[in-house]
Formats: sequence, C-alpha cells, structure tokens
Amino acid sequence: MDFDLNEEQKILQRSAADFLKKECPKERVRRIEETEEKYSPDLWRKMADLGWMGLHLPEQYGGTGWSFLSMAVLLEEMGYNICPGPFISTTLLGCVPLLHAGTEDQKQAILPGVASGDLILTLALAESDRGYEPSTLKVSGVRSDESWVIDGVKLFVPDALSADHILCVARTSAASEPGAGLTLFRVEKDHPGVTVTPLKTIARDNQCEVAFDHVRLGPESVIGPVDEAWPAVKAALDRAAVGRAAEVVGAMRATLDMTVAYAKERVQFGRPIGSFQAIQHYLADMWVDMLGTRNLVLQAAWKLSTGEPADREVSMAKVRAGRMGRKATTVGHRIFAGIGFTMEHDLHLYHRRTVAADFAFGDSDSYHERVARALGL
Amino acid sequence: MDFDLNEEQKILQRSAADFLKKECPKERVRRIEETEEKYSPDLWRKMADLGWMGLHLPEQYGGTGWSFLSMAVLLEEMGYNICPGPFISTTLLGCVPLLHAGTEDQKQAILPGVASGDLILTLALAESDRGYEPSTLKVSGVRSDESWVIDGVKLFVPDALSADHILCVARTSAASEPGAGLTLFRVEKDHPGVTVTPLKTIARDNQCEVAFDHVRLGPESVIGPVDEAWPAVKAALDRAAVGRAAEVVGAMRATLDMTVAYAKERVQFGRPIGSFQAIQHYLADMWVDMLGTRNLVLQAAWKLSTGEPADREVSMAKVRAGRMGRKATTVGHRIFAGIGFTMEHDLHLYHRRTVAADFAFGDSDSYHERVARALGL
Amino acid sequence: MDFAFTKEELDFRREIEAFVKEVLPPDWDEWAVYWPGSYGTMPQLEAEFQEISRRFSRMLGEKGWLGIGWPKEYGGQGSAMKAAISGDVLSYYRFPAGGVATTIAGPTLILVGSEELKKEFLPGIASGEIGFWLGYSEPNAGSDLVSLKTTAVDDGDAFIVNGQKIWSSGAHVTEYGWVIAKTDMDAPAHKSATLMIIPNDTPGVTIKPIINICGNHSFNEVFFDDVRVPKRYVVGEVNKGFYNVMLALQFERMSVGSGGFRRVLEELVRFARETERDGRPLSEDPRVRKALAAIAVEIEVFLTFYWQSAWMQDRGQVPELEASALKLVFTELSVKLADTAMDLLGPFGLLDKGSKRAPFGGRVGMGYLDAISGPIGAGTSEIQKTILATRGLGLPRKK
Amino acid sequence: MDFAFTKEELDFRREIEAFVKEVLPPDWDEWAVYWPGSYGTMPQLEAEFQEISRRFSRMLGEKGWLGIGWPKEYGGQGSAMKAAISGDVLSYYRFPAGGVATTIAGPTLILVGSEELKKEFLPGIASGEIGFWLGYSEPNAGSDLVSLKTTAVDDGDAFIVNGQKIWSSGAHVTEYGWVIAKTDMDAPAHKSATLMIIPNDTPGVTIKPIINICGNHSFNEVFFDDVRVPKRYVVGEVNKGFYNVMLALQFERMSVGSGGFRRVLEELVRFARETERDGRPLSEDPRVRKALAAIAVEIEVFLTFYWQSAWMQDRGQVPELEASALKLVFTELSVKLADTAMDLLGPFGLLDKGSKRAPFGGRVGMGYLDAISGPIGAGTSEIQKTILATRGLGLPRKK
Repeated sequence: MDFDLNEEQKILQRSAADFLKKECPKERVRRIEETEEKYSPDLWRKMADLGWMGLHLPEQYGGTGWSFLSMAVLLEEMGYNICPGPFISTTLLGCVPLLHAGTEDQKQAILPGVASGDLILTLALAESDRGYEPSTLKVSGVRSDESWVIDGVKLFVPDALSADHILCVARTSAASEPGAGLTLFRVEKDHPGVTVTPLKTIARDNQCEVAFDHVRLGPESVIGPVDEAWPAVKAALDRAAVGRAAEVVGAMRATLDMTVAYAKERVQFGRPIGSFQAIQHYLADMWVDMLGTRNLVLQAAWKLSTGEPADREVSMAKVRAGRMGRKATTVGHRIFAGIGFTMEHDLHLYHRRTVAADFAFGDSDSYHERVARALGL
Repeated sequence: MDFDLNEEQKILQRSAADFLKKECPKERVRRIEETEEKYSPDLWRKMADLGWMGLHLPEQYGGTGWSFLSMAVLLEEMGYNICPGPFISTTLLGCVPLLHAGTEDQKQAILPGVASGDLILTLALAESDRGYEPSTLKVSGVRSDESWVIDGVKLFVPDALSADHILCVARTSAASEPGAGLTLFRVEKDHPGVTVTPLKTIARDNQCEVAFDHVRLGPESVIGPVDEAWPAVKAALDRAAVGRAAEVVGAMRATLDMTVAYAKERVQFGRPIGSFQAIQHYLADMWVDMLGTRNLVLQAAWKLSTGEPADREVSMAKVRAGRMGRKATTVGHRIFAGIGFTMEHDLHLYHRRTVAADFAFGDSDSYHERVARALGL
Repeated sequence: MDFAFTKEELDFRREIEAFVKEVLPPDWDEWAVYWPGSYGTMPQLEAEFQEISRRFSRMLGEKGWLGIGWPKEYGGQGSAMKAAISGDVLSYYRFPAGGVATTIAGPTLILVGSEELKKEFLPGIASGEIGFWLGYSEPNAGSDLVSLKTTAVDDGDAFIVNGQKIWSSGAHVTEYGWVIAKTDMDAPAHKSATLMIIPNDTPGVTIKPIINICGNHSFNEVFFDDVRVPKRYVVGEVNKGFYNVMLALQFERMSVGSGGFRRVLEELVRFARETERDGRPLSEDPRVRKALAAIAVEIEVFLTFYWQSAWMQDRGQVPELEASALKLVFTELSVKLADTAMDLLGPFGLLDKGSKRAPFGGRVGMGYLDAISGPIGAGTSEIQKTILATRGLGLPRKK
Repeated sequence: MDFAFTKEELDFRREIEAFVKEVLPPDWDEWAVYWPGSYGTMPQLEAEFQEISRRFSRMLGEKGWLGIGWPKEYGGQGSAMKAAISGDVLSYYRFPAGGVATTIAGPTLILVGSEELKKEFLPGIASGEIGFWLGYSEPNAGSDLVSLKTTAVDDGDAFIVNGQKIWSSGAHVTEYGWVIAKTDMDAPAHKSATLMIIPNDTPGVTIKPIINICGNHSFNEVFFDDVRVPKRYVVGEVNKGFYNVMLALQFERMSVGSGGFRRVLEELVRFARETERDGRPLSEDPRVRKALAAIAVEIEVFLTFYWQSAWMQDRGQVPELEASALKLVFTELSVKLADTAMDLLGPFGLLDKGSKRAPFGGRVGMGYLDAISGPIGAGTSEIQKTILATRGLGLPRKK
C-alpha cells in the first residue's frame, strides 16, 4: 500500500494550487457566477495552456496521458478554489465515452480540440425522473433510413450553454436486460431542433434543460455500438461522480481552513471561540470527516485508474462526499454565524456547491443502493 | 388546551412515586431479574392492593374506572423505578381485548380476578416474522365440530411464564381485507398442547416462545367475533405501545436525574464534569428530548382516552420514545463512563430496557410506516 | 390534560383563517418567500412586499389581533393562546405581517415602559402603524452583550449615542430602533447598559443594507453618529438594560411561526404522491415514507412545545427555560426540514426562485440556505443549550 | 498511491489466514464473545478461554508473529503493515489472542526501556509466554492522569508503591502490571510520575474483579499495599512517566481489531438475505439496504485510516494525531454498527447468549451493551476530539 501521491502528482497539486490562488480568487468566482454560462473563456484558455484539459488524454490526441487519479488530484484543488466552468463536463462526461467507445476518426475529430481548449463538451443523460439508471431514460432515438431522429427532454445537463457538442444518451430499443437499448449520439449544440434552456440553481452552476425536437442525425453521430452505449456512459458517469467528490473534498478542506482560522481569531465572551469545547468538537469532527472522505475518493480514483471494477469504491466515495460535504459547510456556518450568512462572505459559495454535489450524477439514495448491490444485497 | 394533570392524576403520580421508591428499590429490581418469571408475587399483591390492576377497569369489575391517561401517568412512574412484572401484559394486552370484545360472562370471569391481583394475563401475537401487522400472522385456528384447534408458534410473548391465561390471536380464515380472518382465543397456560419456553433477553424481561400443538378449545374460549378480532387486538396493542412509551419517558427522566447529579459531583481535570460544554450540551439535549417525548406520550394517552381515532398520535409517541429512550441511556453512559459500564451501577438497567422498548410491539420502521399512512402517504 | 382547542379557540382559529384566505392574493403562494424557523426570508421585511404587508398589518390591527396577547387594559384579550393561534395560522399561510413591534416592543413596554411611552407607542403598535427593529448585536459581539461598545452619554435631557449595530432585521422598513447602549462606562457590564427607543429619522442614524445568502435584504448595519435620544425614550430603568433585554429575549424566542412547518410538510407529502421515479410514485418508496414520518414526528414535538408555552403564559408562568427550549427546537427543526425537503426533491430542490421547473417556486432551495440562519440567530443553539444546562439543570458554570 | 496489498503482504495475509483456520476449533464462532471496537468482550481476557488463548498466543509467538512489527534487531520484521494485517485477520476470526504485552509493553520497552528490561521481557512477550495489564486509571481520575494518587516512594534500590488502580483489563489473567505512579510529590504534575513494571505476585498486590455490563469479568481493581518494586523495573526515566505513557497511548490507540467490523457486516448481509419479513427477504427492503450500505461506507473509511496508520509507521512517522483519530473513529463505528445490527435484527437482537432463537449466539445484544465501552475507554471520544482540535488544528486551549 502507498498512501502518498507520486512526484508528478505532487507537482501538479502544488502548481494547481498556486495557479488557482492567483487566477481564480473569489472575486473572479463571483464575477463568473454572474455570467449566464458560468464560465470564463480567459480562465479556460489558461487552464488549457497548463495542459489540464488533456491531462488524462492519450498523447496522440494532444494529451499528457496521466491517470484519472491525477485528474482527481487536480479536481480537489479546483474544489478548494471553487474553479468554475465546464471542466468535468468536457474532460470526463464528454471525453470518457469517446475514449471508451469512439472510433479513431471520432476521437481525432474531437479530443485534440478538447486538449487545446477549443472545444467544450457535455453529456445529456438524466430526464424528468432525475435518475441516472438506464431504466429511467426515455428520450428516444428512432432509426429512419440511414439517419436517426431524437426526441425528448433531458434535464440537469451541465454546462450545455457553453458546450460545443452535446453527447446524448437515447433509447433506441426496449431494454432486453438492464442497461441495454441505449445509444450515444453526438449533437452540435446549434443543431436544428435542439433547444437549451438554462435552469437557475442555488449552486449557481450552469444546469440546463435540453429539448430534442425531431433532431435528425447522420450515422456518423453515433458513438460506440448501437443499443450498447451504457458501459461507455457509465465509465464517464463514474469518473464524473468521483471527480465531483474530489471537488467536495477540496471544498471541505477549504471550509476547515477558513473556519479554523476564524475560530482562532474571533473573540466572544472574552475568549477566542476556538477555545470553546463545542467549537473544538465541531472542528475535530469536520477534520476527521474530511480525511476519511478524502481517503475514499482517492481510493476510488486509484481503482478507476487501475481499470479494475470499481463500483463499490466509486459509490462509497460519491455518497460519502455528498453527505459529508453538506455537513462540513453547514457546521462551518454555525461557527461563522452571522458574518457567514452574508452574501459578501465566501462560505456560502462552498455551501451552495456541496449540496449540489450531493445530487450531482444521482442522489445519495441511488449511490447507497449501488453500495448495497456491491455488498451482495 | 390543558397541559396539566388533574388532581386525581397528580395524587396517583405522587403516591406511585413514593410507593415504588420504597417498595421497588434497585436491589429488589435486581433480585426480581434473577427469578425466571421476572416478577415478584409480593410486589404484585401490594400493587393490586393500591388498585393499580383495576385502575382503568370499570367499577362493576372491581376497578376504579379511570382513564387510560391515568394508566400512562402510573406507567411513567413505573418506568422511572423500573418496576418489573406483567403489568402491561395483564392490564393492557390482556384486559383491553376483553373490555372491547368480550361477553359479559367473559368479563365477569376474568376482570375481577385481575383487579384483585389474582389473575395474570398476556397476549400471544407476533410470530417468527416479528411483525405486529395482521398480514404477518399465521398461527392457525381450525374449526372442528363445536371446538377449535390451534397450531403454531408465537414469539416474544411477554410474561407468559407468570400468566394464568394467554390470549392468542389465530388465523381462522384467509384475509379478505387487511385485518380480517383473525380470531382471539383465551387459553389457560397449562392447557394440553401449550408449551411455554422462556427466551433470555438482554433486557432481562420475560419474553417467551409459546408453542400451540393441536390445542383444542371450546367455543367459550373465543373472545369477540370470529374472524374479526383485529379491532380489539389493535386497541390493546396501541395501549400497550403507549404504556411502554410512558415507561420509557420515566426511564429518560431517571437517566437525566442520575446523570445530572453525577455531572455536578464528578471532578475531572480539576472541575466538575458538568462544567464542560460537551457534557452540558449532552444533558440539555437529553432534557429537551425527554420533555418532547413526554408531550407526545401524554398526547397519545389523552387521545386514546377520548375514544377518538388515535393512530397518528400513538405511532408518533411510540416511535419517538423508542428512539429517544435509546439515545438518552446511550448518552448517559458517555457521562458516567467507566463506572456506568459496571454491573453494580444502575444505569445499564435502564439502557437494557430502553432498547427493548424500541422493539416492543413492533419496531421503529413499522411505527414510522404507520405515521406515514396517517400523513396520507 | 387536554390537547384539543376549546370551542372559543377553535372559533377564533376559523375566524382568523377565513380572514387570511379572504385577503391574501390568490397567487400569494407563488411569490411568498418564507422558510419556517429561519430569519432570512420574511416577506414583511422585504422592500417589495412593503405595501402589502403594511396594509395587512393595519387590517390585523383593526381586527384587534396584533395585541391579542396583551392584557385587557391595553386593548388586548390577555390570551397568549389566541396569540399563538394567530401566529400559527399566519405562518401557515405565509402571511406577510408581524415583527418586533408586536412580539417584543409591545409586551416589554407593557411590563417595564413608562406611562408616557406606553401612551406614545402602544396604540401605533396595536394598530399596525409602526414597526420596530432590534439594535442588540454589534460587529464584534453577536450574543455577547457584555462586550457592548455602543455608548449613550448623558447630556441633560437626552443621551448622545455613538456606535454601531448589526443584524438589525427590518431597520430599512420600520420606524423605530429598540436599542441597547452603554450608559455607565465604569460599572460592571451587567449594570452599565440601557434600553431605549431611537426613531430612524433622528439625525445621525445611518442604515446600511446587508444582503443575506438567500439574496434578500432583511438585515442591516446601523450606525449612530452623535444621535440625540430624549431620555423619555428610555425603556425601563437606566442601567437596567440587560435585564430588560433578557425579558424581551424571552418574548423574541417565543415568537415562532409554527404553521409554516405544517404547511411545508403537507407540500412535501403532496410532492411525494405526485412525483414518479422509475415508474412509481416517490410516496411508495419506504425510504421516503420513513423520512417524511420522521420529520412529521419532530414537527409534532415542536407543536406541543409551542402550545404548551402559550398555555404556561396564560397561567402566569414565566417561560424562561421554555423560551430557550422552543427557540432551540424550532430552529434545529428548520434545518432538519430543509434537509428532508432537499433530499426529497433531489436536484429539483436546487432550482432557484424564478427558474424553469422549480417546484414550490424555488422555496426549498432558498429554505436550505435560509435554514442556516435559525440556529445562529437570536442566541445560537449552543447558547440555548448552555442556558438550559446551567439555569435549567443547575450544572456548574465554567470557572 | 496504491490501495492494494503487495504480493508479499498478500502472501503473509494468506499464510496467517490459513494458520487461523487450521487452529481455531470449528465451532469457535458459536462461543466466541467479541464486539469490534469495544473493550468489554475480548475472549482472551475471559477466564474460561485462558487455556486456549494462551496456547494460541504461544503458537503465534512460535511463528514470530507477535512481535512482527518490532525492529529486526528485536526479532521482528519491522513491518507495521504486517502487524496490521495480522491484527485484521485475527480480529476477523475473533481469534482469542493479543493484548497489552505485544501492542503496548513491547513497543514501548523497545523505545525507552533499559537493556536489562528488554532482555528480561521482550523474549517472553514475543513468545506469547507473558502478559501485561495497564495500571493507569484511578477511581477518581479516568483519563485525568494529572490527578494521580498512587505513590511510589524511593526506598533505596526500590520504590514502595501504595494506591489503587481501576479498569485494569486482564489483570486477573496476566502476570505483570504496566503501572504509572507518582514518584515526586512536589514537582508539577507532568514531571512527577514514573512508569514501572509490577509483577502480579509481588506481596501487597491485590486484584479484585469488576463485572462489566456484558456480564464479563474483563476489568479489575488493583490495590497496592506497600508493594516493593525494584528500581530496575522502572520503564524509561524516573519522573518521565507521563511522556512514556503518552508514547504508549499511541500504540494503544493504534491497536484496533479491524477485521471484526468486516466480519459483522458480512454476517448482517447474510442475515438480511436469509430472513423474511411479511413474505419477502429483509434484503429487499430499501430501508435495510440503505442502512447496511451506510454502515459499509463508514467501515470502509475506518479501514483506510487503519491501513494508512500502519503505512505511516513504516515510513517512520509518529502517528500521534492519527492514533487519536483512529481511536475516535473505530469506537464510534462500534456504536453505529451495534445500532445498525440491533435495528436489523429487531427483537431477535435482544436475545442473549444462551437463549433459544438468538441469532449469532446472542452476539448482537451483547455487542449493543459492549459498544458503550468503546467511546468511553482509553481516552473518551470527547478527549480525542479535544486532542485533535488543540494539538492537530492548533485551536487555543481553555484558559
């Protein structure tokens, strides 16, 4: 066993922390939140120049070829600094299905553009049911001669406003067994019949409704085998879930750092509030919660990187980050009290995002259910 | 609204507290725990002399005719003092179905004996399924000429070892609708074919397996209408559940009293542990938990006394007492620490009983489910 | 023991309910911002609802319901139970009315105010014409009134007030501050402060908005720069400010919107019945049923405390500890309810006011943010627990 | 980063697992008392299991596994990871072995013991021949070592010890006390105590049983009446007892039975699959699935801490805070697991050892009682949190 990052990862971690501290201060986060797309082309470009977009892409597509674990390390720092933008949407939800199931032509057409920072991707998966299990998906893809026609509405599609391409999972035949009957299509955002409507969230991220109204696509739009898209989609979903969990770990660390500093300096009843046992115990719990969640997230990222089945590890990491992230920022608010309840304070920026993370790519009940299945229940 | 007990109830409360303090000290509780029946005929006789057995029985059966609310007041004091014995089994599980559904002859044959302290009753209801819903009951009653034959095994029958009569709920026909098809029989404990086997519990109460092997009963054994026993059984179950919840409130009060006293006197790190914020907050929570549970229990007892439908109130009181009783004694142990973990200390006597109460007459999930139904879910 | 309303109480309940249904706009639910047990989303404090909430206040005043809990000699009915019923109904319908004037200033003035002050302020409070805001907290001392920095220096027939207050809810939409300031610079902390009324339009009073994390302007900072306050505006005795604030705190902690909890629960039950997941209603999922049952039990507990407190007050008991317990329970319940609601709605719960597809107009997402404010406002949960432990259970104070 | 065992570690794991399966009686599970993360039900401390547990200890000693974490110069393999693997496997099978001698006395002697003490005690510890008990706590001072009352007065070549210890696990089944006593009556508390070894058979030592709430005799009171302890039995320096105990406390807090948690979880999963309620297996109830999943996640968290601590030790890091965190997490997990197990089994969980129909031989009911001991023993959860907050996060100590 080895609980240490390797040298490359440590360098990545330090350089990401330095870069984000400088380029992504909270004032910038707030400005980006005010844009409709919740993203800054300038920051995106700089991140691309650092090689982040292609970090886990093979070198032949302009990437660096590092493991998913390295992505998790990077995402933890992004979460610490609330780095906004379509990073998970593009590099994980968008690229992973292509890497898993795309043809060489499709990869060459898209991945270098991602690596260079020129293309933004996302994945349209969940629907009004809010589930991320195949059985809940009803948007239809119907074959019509050589082409396909997509109809239906996707919800909670992240970053669809800024995306160039949307991957859409559609039901192309009735499920013969769980996960079967689904096909993955690539659609350009401005394709006729595609309507993107932003949903306004308390997390101030860019979640969208994407409506497909008789959207006609050619056969080249199909990514991977017809009716058998689920393995590639699940690979993306798992990585996005763990990536988001890594961001939560960063948010927990940031909350802990902010709150500990405040507890040392804020005086009430004649002494620093950090000397009160209630506050001490809140913070000790927050620390231990964060360390444990971090371990589970790194374990899941490592397991995904090995290529072995990682359902158990992924589900555990996702569900724990979801619950503990919410707990950490909620407790953080108890310690900051009034000042933390103001818009000008930074804590709520984390609070908003931790609750959103709990529901990202499926809620806690659904990941607990996956854990239960992994236990043999 | 009136949140106060009436004068009769206050006198009952005080006299019960005085009596139990004197007659039921913890040494006696421990001695009674060592008997197989977990009961003291001497103490039982004294309680009967005070009129407790007939407290809620009509005067024509030798009772006092007070409300069920008065029973709850008494049971809270019994819980405070851990008064052992078949009180709930006899007065609620045994008497209530008779009161609701028995013939005048049946009432005259049994109830005066209960009021005088001469007869001990219990109800055999749950089976290996552990459920208290009608659908889980399979012990059969088959009509054979004029008589009935009972077969099957009942579990968690309280106080069957000391009982003179066992009321047994048997399935006499398939359920046409929920609750239908059940008939209530009165069986003498030494009736041929009845085998009582005590189950040893950590609560040190007398739970039994009662096996019915081709037990033949005459028509006079049937209490209430054939196939339609459920309303009378449910009336008993509800009162027993609330009665047990009232005992839990007493246990919570006792735990709070013991623990507060100890926190004031026990010195660690140079000061009374009750001056530590962690301990103060544990105890403040325990107090508020107890007061809220007490309100729900009294509300349920009051509602049952009015004769109006009380499903919502009963379920809420039972489930909250179940969970909060466990929490109180668990936290109490944190405060007593080592000394509370010894057999000679009294706290574990309460800890054992609060967890047992959570499962008595159905577990928390089943009472939450009843609350859900009452909410219209 | 009787957990049912009397006929008179039931009649009053129906009367106030009928009134509310009559006067509220039919689409009020779609734009009412309010999360029960929290301090950041009270419609009556929002500038955009001022016209309607002032009008409603006056209507309540005309009915005689604003001071219904006051003694009869001051025009009330002397019934804390009726006041509680009114609070329950108004909160259920998210009625934009109520505040410091009726729940704190009025009752405190009746107990310790001079005759002159009573004459000047009680009629306006009872009729819904005037509003108050609280000037207790200061930037470096939330619940720690001992560290008070705002001073009021004796200047003959007036005090000259200098300093700063914070978290003053509604200072921008009401007329009078209910302010504590230090009047004796040498005395021990508990004998050095005085409670006084400061009209907003006094020269030297500056009110600056604080936007809370729900995006609402409910709180303010208030600055005092040589503000001259006539001595007749002192509430109770000079240098007895702490005792008077403690008295007023009890009223504050008792003023709880109970009905809002019942209302949200009903809405969640409806949502669970009407929303399908994986082909069947959420209401059939045992996890959902258990979660809603659990929160219903806690709401029920809170309601018993709520009615019990009113009943105690009507018996002439001083609900000091009950006020702490009630404040603790209802604000913690606010958080639990927000968590339960958010878990039930899932990603839909994240949708904000004004978003397409937001259930309940985005109230749950807003409530999740607002629920933060309950346990930290008006004396934190931790402070309430310490009060209960030391004053209630007699545990020793820290040395 | 690598969360997998190396081939060498895997081989070792298989070897020790094979050994355990070979030597344990086939029906061991039916009578093994043990709840993970608790202190009241360790079979090796029960008099009735002494013969088998001593025999097993010697077998582990012969294999060289008792001191496997020790440096090579003391006959170990210098691998905390292998020691952790061994602990995990032994705990999984509820193997009746292990204790203060190998987890605390051995490692501490290696670090601060005199050569003479090492020679006298390490071989016996490594071979499983001798056992130790802890003499830290005193009746009026649980974790508060500053209030130590037991004295050790200098008498030339020996100390004369008088006083009383409590909660001494296994004093009745081991040979030596590992005792702290006050040696300087005038010095400040932290510089006044000395750690020493006291053989049970020294005149003046009296051991009295304490029966815990599980009904087991695991703890003892130990009385010292003019007990003469040769100075060569002092561990580390005189008057440095506090530092040496703190050092030893880390080892104590690291000595955790991890495998027992995995084992109970597997048993609960099996129970849920095999038990029907209302016509279908418990394992199909979403509430049951969620509860078992939730506890599985917490067990996984704990396991990462467990392996991480061993990994840190092998890198030469001193896991002071990690020891506190680990102790906190595994004892709180013990309580959560007991609650989950009890809820799953329902009234069957209440059935005691020896009762008809008791699942798992009554282990869950016993575990529910025993789980009380984890968070209150060996430094309460509250104390661990205070250590983490002050020493770990640098929060100010109470004035």
